[in-house]
Amino acid sequence: MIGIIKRYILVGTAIIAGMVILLGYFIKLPAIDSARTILLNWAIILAAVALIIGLVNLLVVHSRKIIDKKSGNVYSVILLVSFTITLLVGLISGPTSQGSLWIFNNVQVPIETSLLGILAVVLILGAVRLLYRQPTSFSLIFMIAALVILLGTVSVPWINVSWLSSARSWITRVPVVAGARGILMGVVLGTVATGLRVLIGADRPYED
Amino acid sequence: MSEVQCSHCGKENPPDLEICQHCQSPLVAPQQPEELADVPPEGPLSELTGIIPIESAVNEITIPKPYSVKVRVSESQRANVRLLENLTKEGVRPPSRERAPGVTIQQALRILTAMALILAISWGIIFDTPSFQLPSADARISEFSEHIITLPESAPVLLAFEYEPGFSSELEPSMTIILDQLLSRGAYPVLVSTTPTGVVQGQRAIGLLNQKAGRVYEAPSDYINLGYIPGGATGLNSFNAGIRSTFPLEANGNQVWALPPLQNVNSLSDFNLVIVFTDSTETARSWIEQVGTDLQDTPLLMVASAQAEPLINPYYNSDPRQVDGLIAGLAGGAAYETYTGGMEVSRPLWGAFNMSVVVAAGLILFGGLVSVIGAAYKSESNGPSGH
Amino acid sequence: MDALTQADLGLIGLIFVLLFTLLIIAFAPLLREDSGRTLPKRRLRDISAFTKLRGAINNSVEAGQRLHLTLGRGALVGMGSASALVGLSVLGRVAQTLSLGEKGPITTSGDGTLMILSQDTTHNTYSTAGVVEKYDPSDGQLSGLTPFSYASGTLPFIYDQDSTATVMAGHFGAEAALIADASENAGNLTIAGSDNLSAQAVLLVTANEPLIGEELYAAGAYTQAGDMHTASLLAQDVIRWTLVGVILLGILLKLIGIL
Amino acid sequence: MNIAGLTLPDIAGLLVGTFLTLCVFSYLLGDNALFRLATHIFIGVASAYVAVTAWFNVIWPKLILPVLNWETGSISILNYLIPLLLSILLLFKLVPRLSTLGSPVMAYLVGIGAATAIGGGVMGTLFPQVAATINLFDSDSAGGGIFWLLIIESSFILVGTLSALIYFHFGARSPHGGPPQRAIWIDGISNIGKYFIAVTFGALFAGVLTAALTALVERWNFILSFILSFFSWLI
Repeated sequence: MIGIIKRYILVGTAIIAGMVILLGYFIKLPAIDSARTILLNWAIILAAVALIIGLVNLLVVHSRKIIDKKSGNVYSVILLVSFTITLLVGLISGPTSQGSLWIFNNVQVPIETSLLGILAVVLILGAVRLLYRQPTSFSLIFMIAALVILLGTVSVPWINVSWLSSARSWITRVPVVAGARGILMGVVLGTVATGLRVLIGADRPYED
Repeated sequence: MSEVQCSHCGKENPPDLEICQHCQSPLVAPQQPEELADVPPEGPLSELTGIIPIESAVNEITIPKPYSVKVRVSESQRANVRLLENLTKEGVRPPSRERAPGVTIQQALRILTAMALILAISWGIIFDTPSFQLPSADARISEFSEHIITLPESAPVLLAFEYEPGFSSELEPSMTIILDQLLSRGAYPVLVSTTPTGVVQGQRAIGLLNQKAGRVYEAPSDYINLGYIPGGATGLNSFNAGIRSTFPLEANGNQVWALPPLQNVNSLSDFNLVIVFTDSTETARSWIEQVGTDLQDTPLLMVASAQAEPLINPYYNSDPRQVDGLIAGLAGGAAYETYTGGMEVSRPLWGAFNMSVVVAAGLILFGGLVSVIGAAYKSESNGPSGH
Repeated sequence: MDALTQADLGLIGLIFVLLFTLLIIAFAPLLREDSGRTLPKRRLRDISAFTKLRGAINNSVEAGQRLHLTLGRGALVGMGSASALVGLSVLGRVAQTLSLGEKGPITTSGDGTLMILSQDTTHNTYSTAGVVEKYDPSDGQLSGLTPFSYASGTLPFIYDQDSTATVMAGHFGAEAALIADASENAGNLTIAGSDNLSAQAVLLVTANEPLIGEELYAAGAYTQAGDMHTASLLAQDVIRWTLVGVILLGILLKLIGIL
Repeated sequence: MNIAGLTLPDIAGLLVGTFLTLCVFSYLLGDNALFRLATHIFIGVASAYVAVTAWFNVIWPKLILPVLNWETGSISILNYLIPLLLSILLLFKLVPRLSTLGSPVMAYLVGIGAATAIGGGVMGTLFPQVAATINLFDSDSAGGGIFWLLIIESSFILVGTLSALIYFHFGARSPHGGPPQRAIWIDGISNIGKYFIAVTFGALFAGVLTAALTALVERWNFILSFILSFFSWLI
């Protein structure tokens, strides 16, 4: 019996909250708009609280790794130390202080830019591997389009390939717009179907 | 007590046995799953059948209960049973994946590709020859600059920093020139972000400009950093609905709306210009869908990463334009630098960038040809996931 | 099309959503085998990524090796919420099947709300299957809060855990290539889908089995998550062709000069 | 880059930045300790930074500050008390035995997320894309260029858009129990759409690769100029 009541509460909450927000997209009524603003503000605050819960999970998992002396726990120590230092600097002197800027400029930006940089090697090898594993017409056209867009961005030394940049601008203006529109419309159909399954109570990921 | 008939082989067995003495199959009557009462579909939509199907499919699957063994078993048979149990308890564990010693082909190709790119970039940086022609400005860039040049004195301009730190190298060259144009004209930038790190990205951009321009722009006299709008598209929606309620205080806790340049700003359309720096199509779409529709005459400009350009272009090409000017990637930055005659920011990297793109394209072309030839020998191919 | 005011568009949007909902609810009962009114034997076209996913799940049950499911960083109050919900329904199905085997799936994500929901989904599936003692909260972890820290935080789960397959289902950006590449290096089967088109483009070259376009959203139907999932795919098809008709009709009216 | 004129924090920053960049680049040789060191520092710093931003912009101003200013009458139930109560319920998710108390809040967030996805998708993407496809044949906008050329280009875009949309058609039949098969004409249209999709993904792939190459160029330029200026400073 308790199980059924609990389900009623959960499904009812999800459906009612969802309906108010959804109606606000289609019908502009002051009552709906103000209810919608309040519900959205609550959601923003709760999302920030959920972020803190996620952080606690991250810290608990890595602390347990250290306590249980699991393999690789030295990295967990490094993570907790760098987390604590950045948190203290940020909370004490503010998110845009000199200390926070120093950590951001000399730790986060270099590492993240380098991670994006090694993606270049990963993507070049991935492209070559795709042609080896699936040398189909799809892959060939995919690769030709990618090469034209790439080479159309820059000027190739010693060879006059100015036609490449006009080919690039035509490709980005016509077939890419056509393909992207078709794909995006399809993605929206999938998005709406997924959302509707939640709002009619068929999908209930919030049950525990 | 009557004999028990084995359901498997049909022969009779003494009542106290649980295992058939003839074919060793269990004699205990298999537990009948309770009649799955036609569980009335619950939930507010209970009249409509088939709405909540998940449990009936899930309940059929249960772990079978282990059967107890009370049979007169000799010592040797008991030893055999223990042996069999030990064997099955470990389960069939496939040999764990031992990494093949030495460098695999994949690793070798990775190192070679990286070295080719590093050499090309080093050549471009050190020698800077052959000299690569800087890209010319197209309509997207000239219109972008036009919107900035025509700004009135101390015009409030909203700048949204919506990119991850990894894409700083792509967007900061054009951003530095744009900030220089705005501040030297006396415009008043207002910095916001829906990305957590966007707050400090804005601060970093001002710091870079101060280094390059050789003078120090300060808050709140020259610009203001409002801070972070949480909640992604939802947060942007409520920011658009009420910018003053969203930010009663700026990032470091000071009063905002009393400042002279912002006294007349009550909604986003009161800004003279909105510029979004982004690396993601979703964020660009959020600003276009949640904010763009209410900007009225205020132009919406975008400085995007090359990865977002293909999907932002349609919004620039749409009629009426939903994006009024677009600078994309380092190439866009270099073209903007050339067009405005701004400070040299993209120029030093342009040669190396050109070399890296040409070498990358060459590697894909060469590797692709070798792959196609190699695959021809392998002579069996299909599209990815059957495409 | 520009003649329509915002109110008109709102009304059309409401009708569109109601029509979509009615189609889903109407199709669902027709798909149940015992309903006697089953539509002519409806099947779905083959998508090899989902075929390989079923194989990877069964292999994980038999071989006792783990399956790593990473749900991306789609925030529920942001644009990536729908793909996050899809990732959770895939997790529900994987956890349900693996509840019969030795070890459940390892789940990583890049958003606080998503991490909580992944733990709830696994716990709910285990308790429904009667094996709640198998539930371990540390099987659902947050690996990082920004795109690239989430991706680099997910790599140790691929290299260190004894998993045979990496399933990526949710909202990813270009950082998805780092995860798919690590899975390739570790010799795992990589099944990957995202709602972001740039991520789909890089997954095309780095994942063994990429899902493109809206295929990710069909995951529930292709993993037998229930008739409602299959019904919503059929409803999507009906709406798809309706859109085609509306576009062609609109163009015809425009060429004639009415619109 | 001229090292001589730099302050101590700047020099320390240069050394740290160069070291961490080389640690990440070592991943090209394979997963190793240096790479894990750099990534775990990065996860700690990035997570802390997100926490600081959430604290200063959401939790402190919207949850804690109002309760501290507890003068009667200045506390709005709707804007502060209810979100505070819901936040406390959500925090129970950290305690396994009481975790179920937080489920209604999760249901609330899931409902809002689903509605945002539907509303944003329909009003923000689907309708504008349908309108843009129809407006391709708008006689006013076609006046500028050569009329017939624009009509051909618009038709080309229309064919690409519709065939890419039809490509994803899911329904199929299985004649005499064989493998599921779509109608021949649907497969025919899908084959056209497949090539438009291939070109679109090719352009997107090139965009991501260009962004990655820019990052690689900037990082290597940073390291090379640090090494060159370090040696010129030594000599």
